[in-house]
Amino acid sequence: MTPSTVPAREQDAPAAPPLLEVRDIGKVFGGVIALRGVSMLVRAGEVTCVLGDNGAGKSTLIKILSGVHRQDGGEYLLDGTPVRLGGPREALDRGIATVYQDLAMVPLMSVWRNFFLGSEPVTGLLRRFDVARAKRVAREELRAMGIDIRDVDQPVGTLSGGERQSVAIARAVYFGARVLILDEPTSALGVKQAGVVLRYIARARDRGLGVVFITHNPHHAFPVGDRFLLLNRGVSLGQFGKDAITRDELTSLMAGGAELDDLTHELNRQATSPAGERRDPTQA
Amino acid sequence: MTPSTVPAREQDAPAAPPLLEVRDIGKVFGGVIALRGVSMLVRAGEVTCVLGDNGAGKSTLIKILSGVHRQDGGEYLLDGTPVRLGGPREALDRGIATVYQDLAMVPLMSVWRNFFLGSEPVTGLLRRFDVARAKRVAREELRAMGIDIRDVDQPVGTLSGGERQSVAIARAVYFGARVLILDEPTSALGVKQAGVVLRYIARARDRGLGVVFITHNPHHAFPVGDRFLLLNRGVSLGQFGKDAITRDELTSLMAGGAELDDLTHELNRQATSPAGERRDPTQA
Amino acid sequence: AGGAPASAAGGQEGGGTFAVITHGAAGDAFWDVVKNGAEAAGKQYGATVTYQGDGDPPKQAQLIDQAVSQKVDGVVVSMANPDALKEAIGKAVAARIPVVTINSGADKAKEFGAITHVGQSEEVAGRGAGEKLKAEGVTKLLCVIHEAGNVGLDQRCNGATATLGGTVERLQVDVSNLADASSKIKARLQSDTSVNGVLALNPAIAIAARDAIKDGGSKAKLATFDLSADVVDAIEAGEVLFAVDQQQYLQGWLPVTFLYLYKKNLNTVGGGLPVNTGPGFVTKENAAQVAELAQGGTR
Amino acid sequence: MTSVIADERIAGAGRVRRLLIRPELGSVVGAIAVFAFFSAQSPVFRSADGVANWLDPASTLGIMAVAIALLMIGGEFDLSAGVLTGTTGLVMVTLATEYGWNVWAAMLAGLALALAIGFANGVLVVRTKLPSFIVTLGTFLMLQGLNLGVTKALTGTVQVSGLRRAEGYEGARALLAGSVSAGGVDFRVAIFWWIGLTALATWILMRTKAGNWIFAVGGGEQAARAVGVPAARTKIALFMVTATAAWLVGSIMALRFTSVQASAGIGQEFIYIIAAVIGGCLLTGGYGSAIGASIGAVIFGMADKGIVFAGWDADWFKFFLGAMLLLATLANRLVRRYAEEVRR
Amino acid sequence: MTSVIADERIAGAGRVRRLLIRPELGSVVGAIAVFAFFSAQSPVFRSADGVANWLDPASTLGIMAVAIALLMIGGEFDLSAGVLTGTTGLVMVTLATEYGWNVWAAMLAGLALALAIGFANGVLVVRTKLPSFIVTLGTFLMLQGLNLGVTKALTGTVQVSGLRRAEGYEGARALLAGSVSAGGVDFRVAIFWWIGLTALATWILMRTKAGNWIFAVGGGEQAARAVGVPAARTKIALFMVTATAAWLVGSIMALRFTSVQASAGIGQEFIYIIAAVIGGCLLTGGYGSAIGASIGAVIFGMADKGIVFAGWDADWFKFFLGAMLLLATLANRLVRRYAEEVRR
Ligand SMILES: Nc1ncnc2c1ncn2[C@@H]1O[C@H](COP(=O)(O)OP(=O)(O)OP(=O)(O)O)[C@@H](O)[C@H]1O
Ligand SMILES: Nc1ncnc2c1ncn2[C@@H]1O[C@H](COP(=O)(O)OP(=O)(O)OP(=O)(O)O)[C@@H](O)[C@H]1O
Ligand SMILES: [Mg+2]
Ligand SMILES: [Mg+2]
Repeated sequence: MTPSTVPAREQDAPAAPPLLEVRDIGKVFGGVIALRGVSMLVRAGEVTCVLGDNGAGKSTLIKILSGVHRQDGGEYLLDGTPVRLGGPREALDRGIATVYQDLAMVPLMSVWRNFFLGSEPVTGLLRRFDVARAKRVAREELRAMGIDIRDVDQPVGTLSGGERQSVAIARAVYFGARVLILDEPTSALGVKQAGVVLRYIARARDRGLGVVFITHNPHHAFPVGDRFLLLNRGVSLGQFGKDAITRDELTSLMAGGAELDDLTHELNRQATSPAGERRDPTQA
Repeated sequence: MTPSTVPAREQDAPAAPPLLEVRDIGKVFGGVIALRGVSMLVRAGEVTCVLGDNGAGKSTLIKILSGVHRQDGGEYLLDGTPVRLGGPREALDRGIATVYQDLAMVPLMSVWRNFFLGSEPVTGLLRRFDVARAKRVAREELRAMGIDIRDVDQPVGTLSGGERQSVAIARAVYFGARVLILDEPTSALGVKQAGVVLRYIARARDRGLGVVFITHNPHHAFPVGDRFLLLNRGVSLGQFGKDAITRDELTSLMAGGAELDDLTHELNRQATSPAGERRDPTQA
Repeated sequence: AGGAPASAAGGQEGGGTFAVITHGAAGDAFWDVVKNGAEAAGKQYGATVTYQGDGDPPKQAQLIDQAVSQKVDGVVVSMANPDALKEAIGKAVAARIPVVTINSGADKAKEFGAITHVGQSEEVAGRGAGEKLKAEGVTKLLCVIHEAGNVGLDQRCNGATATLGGTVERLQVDVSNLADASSKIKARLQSDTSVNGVLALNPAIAIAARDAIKDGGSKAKLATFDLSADVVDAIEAGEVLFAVDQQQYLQGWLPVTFLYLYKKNLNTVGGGLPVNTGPGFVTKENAAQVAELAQGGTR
Repeated sequence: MTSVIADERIAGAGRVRRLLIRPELGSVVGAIAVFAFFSAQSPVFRSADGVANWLDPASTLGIMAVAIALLMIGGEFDLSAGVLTGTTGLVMVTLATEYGWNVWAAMLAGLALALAIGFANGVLVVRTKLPSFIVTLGTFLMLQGLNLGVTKALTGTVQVSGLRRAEGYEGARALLAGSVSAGGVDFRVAIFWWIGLTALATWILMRTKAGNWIFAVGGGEQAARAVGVPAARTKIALFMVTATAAWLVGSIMALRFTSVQASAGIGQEFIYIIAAVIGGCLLTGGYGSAIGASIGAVIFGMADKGIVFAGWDADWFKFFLGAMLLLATLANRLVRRYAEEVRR
Repeated sequence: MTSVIADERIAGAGRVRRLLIRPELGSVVGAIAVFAFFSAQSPVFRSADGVANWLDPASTLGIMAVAIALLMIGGEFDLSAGVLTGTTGLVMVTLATEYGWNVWAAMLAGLALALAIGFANGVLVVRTKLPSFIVTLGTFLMLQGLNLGVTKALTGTVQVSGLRRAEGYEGARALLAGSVSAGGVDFRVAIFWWIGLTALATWILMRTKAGNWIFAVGGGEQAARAVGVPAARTKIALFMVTATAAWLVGSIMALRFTSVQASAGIGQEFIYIIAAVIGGCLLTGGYGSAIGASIGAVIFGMADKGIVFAGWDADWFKFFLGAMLLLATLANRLVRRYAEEVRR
């Protein structure tokens, strides 16, 4: 397996430009270089997984794609034309919906208000906020995800970690888009809920959306990913097509070695003394 | 497999009381019943996994154990004697260290200040905060976890999600305890970092600590867990010993059915039309 | 106003620089007239007059210190709290800067080394008001204080208490919210119908009190300190009995004049004895004449 | 998913508690307590006449408190609001008397100025990202200086007066500063303006897009921005709303007293904030209600006047006022604490 | 793990920017700008005499600003701090003059009272969970009433005076309110107290357990509590520190002016907060520095006195003050913005 300098499937792709493309972008926070010279592209009907260690710059990349941060260098292209996004509002208007890892919700506001925040349904002559509809839709959409919220009036701050995450995902999915960006959407979810989210991702892809999906779980990444972008300490190690990589390679790529299986054996040994272990982290 | 009414291994356990036990506890928030009639026990040298859907009440249970919330009913026993914890300080003083899912860090404070918050090392006659040592230890402990922080003076609010989680775990492990409680410590971590945390858990168990471990990832739960407490919608479905359950049973318990494998097949089919699927969540 | 201070100290064509430092807050109706008087005198003599005021004695003392640093040719100080200003005035005297005290503090002026004192104390003005109200048959008086803890206002009420003979009750209101002041006065009149006189210490409060008396259907008689166009109208309409007029314009004009003469000619007036400026009263009889002047900010 | 008919995880007392959780309900209890207390102290206080009396200052305070509450829910302060009531009044009276403008035209000029100042406040806060506490403190001081400096420069005194003789005065007065007789007692029309604005603000908060945005920019500005809420525009609009309220109150006061002092409104800005906080607004933003702020204004107005009605010693006035405030907010808090437990 | 010698992810300009990121550095730039401005306006301002002059009010303001900064970093406000300086002064002078106490004993009594009030503030805030803005507003009003009511009841006027004649006066004055001559210019000893306390507060914040706790309770109280920080005790202690500072300033003022007015200190509470905010403290807590607050006090003191030195019309004083404040904080902000970009 070798990283494709031109993205996978580039050869057999039609002349149509990708939905979204960034070339050689970087981002510096004060004295910290979070991202340097990263390129990626998002095509309709494909899921691009972004992989990398903690602090590799995945969330930073995502925030540039969705207009929260402005890149410090490089190009941002939508449908092949360079753009400068003015902010998340503009990204949304251009059909880029995002579920953020840390900027998700307004804790003091109720679930239904959060759900429709920024895209409130209006009704009547006075164009008032259609509260009844908002509550109903929020409840239904959450139930469809396997989250049975007691009361959509509950402030988001009092939801459990996974419930909060689900509201953010349900919102992004409900409002549809051309590009759907998900930053670790499944990390706080139960197995059942995570399954539902993966199914949503697959459906979105099948409907022709471009999806960007970040996860640390190879069992979540492999089933849905078409293309894998690898980040390490802020720089790209290249994009790989699904055909260019096996599940085990992916797992080992994500782990920097086939660690988890090793680990299982190691833990099952129930060693009382860690001495002589291959890598003892506490002695590093 | 059947839930053991008396905890697993109860029979062959010596007369020594468990490190920590709760009996029939409940918790109501305003009009919301988060937990009802839950019992569990934590023994030295064992890892108890708490499993359950999103919103099942896992974090609430953990917060009662660690003194953040006071239970509304039921008993809390430490070493067999009923206690009433005055707060997290008291729990810490009695040797219960916790990594919370959502109350982890003070975002504006630097990494090293957060690391030692509440247990500052002091030096000299004036008992001043030993800053040099604090910085050194924080950097070393994080590196041992596979997190190479650029600068321990960076405010925690500017760390990535996984980096933040790692600081909290490193802190709890470093300060040691008799009971170590971890609420979804691995959810935001990369495969490598998660592996390190699992190894820490195993080592803590081997050193004779009682560990409570919450995760949604059966691949993380099974290798280290000795005992599994199942919560559903705020009530307990019982505790299971490791000997009473197989890995597949556990996975299916966590998922409410062997969903993930199903899902993989389903997604690999690349169906363009979701019609006729066994469970289409968007049509629920 | 304006002009570079220290450099101007000697350089200004003959006039000199005088600092007027009072205990009145900026924008206070009474002290504003003092300021106008001082500035007019300065213009007259070609002198530079700087005016500063602060109701907090320590801050007033610091302002005097500042004037001394700037080596002005004379300082005019109102002494509502002589104790607190003693040190600062002492510094000025030690630096050979002539000091004239105004308004209150007549008894300490000489002791502190001032060349003379102009004006009379708030207490005396209050006494005059009390006497006049007594003559009008007021037995129970409401003294409306619009700035809690202000010594000058307190002294006015004390003076009225001393001469009225009846009871004097105090009421605290906020001068920056007249609707509130009006409704408080009304509340007091409604809940205690035996109150038959109101003494306002500020012209704006007088108007609020007038409305309160009218709205509440009370028969209380109203008097006030200081003038405004509205108050003069009200006096002419018989809604306000009289306004105590301390002729404070003189408390600004005269000391600057004295300092100017002292600087030019080493004159001192009255051998250091206090020069009285009031109290005068504006009543229905003389309101018409005063009206124009009040508009111009000199009464 | 199993869909439950009645969720077993909802405790019985839910409905009652849910009602009590509304931000304003605690303050209603506080208001009732204060009313009962002073009614017992003084019969005049509870008479129609007395009520009309303490409602009068509560109305102008209430108009401002509602606007400030919206702003505080949106996460910002406006310390310049109090002195702006003076500025608008001064502008209006000066134009009408010194320059002979029609009162209505002078009022419009005041409104234009107020909107400009509100806009400036908002843009400064949004652009510089300085805390609004500091920015509006700056404009507060500057306006205070302007009020005095310009008034003195134009008239030579510290107040402008004589609005009564201006053209259009009677009509404007009837609309904004007149009174309405009900059962032999005169109630100020400002009371109706206040009630109307409270209802309007409540509707905006609860039932419009804009209301949703206000809660969002106050409760989590970054998150709101990230989902496309125009945070900057929302905040600027809130500052302009506050300025409009200040203009309304300034005009009411000017029309009523026909003269305005250069010091008008100074120090009132904190009373507005106090009313909003007593009414349940969080100082940190994102939580509160317009009705609550109105009730806060009523509590403040009652305590403020009640002490006078009760005839307590004026020297101790502030002491009683402080004690009242503490007790009212404490009652508020106890009611809320019973009703909820929020985790952060 | 690979351990890198020089981390390639740190940008070159790191060191310089790191320096500028310190909360107080922006305010230093502001202070220099204000100083340069007024020095150009008035030669007296920059003379030794002039510096001694504006350092004098800056010193008492600075002592309070440092204490308030600690409290604000700890996430709370104290609006009663200003009036408490008056209360402690009044108690001291009353005891020394009306009851013939020794000045030192009277000062101790004032300290005891201040500590009691600080403790009460703290306990009320911690127990009732009401915002400290409201609680201390309550005590502010109550103290204001007490100051006036008690003073009037005891002396019949609104001020107490005559401390000069009390026993022990000279010694106490030399220690707290005297002056030190340097190069023919008298500097107040309060300036040294101020510098000493700033250094002490900085040390506490940066180099002690307690400092860590202060940042933590202000920046994330729940999180701090969860790791065992005694949040309630920390906050109560902070209120008591503020009260102690108020006592110190009250005593300095009383000893220097030998008399205290019942209205002393009212309105100062906001100036303390302003100084702390100009110096880089966040109003929301968890961030700031003691040195910054001191520099904020200097900026305020310079602007306040500079306007007088420059001889600008007193009517416009507030206007200039407001403009100064805005410009100083803006300069501060621009420097900081250059240096950092914080994500929330
Ligand atoms: N505002 C900021 N200021 C300073 N450094 C920042 C800021 N935001 C991010 N960083 C740094 O940039 C690096 C990349 O962060 P990012 O959040 O993109 O990582 P990530 O790949 O999403 O990690 P994770 O998997 O843990 O979420 C981190 O080391 C972080 O410390
Ligand atoms: N302070 C609170 N007020 C109201 N409801 C609350 C509060 N805290 C928790 N809850 C509710 O209690 C339930 C259990 O929450 P908890 O955080 O314990 O779930 P969890 O099992 O940890 O879920 P997750 O896996 O998603 O983290 C949730 O439905 C949540 O909405
Ligand atoms: Mg991330
Ligand atoms: Mg949880």
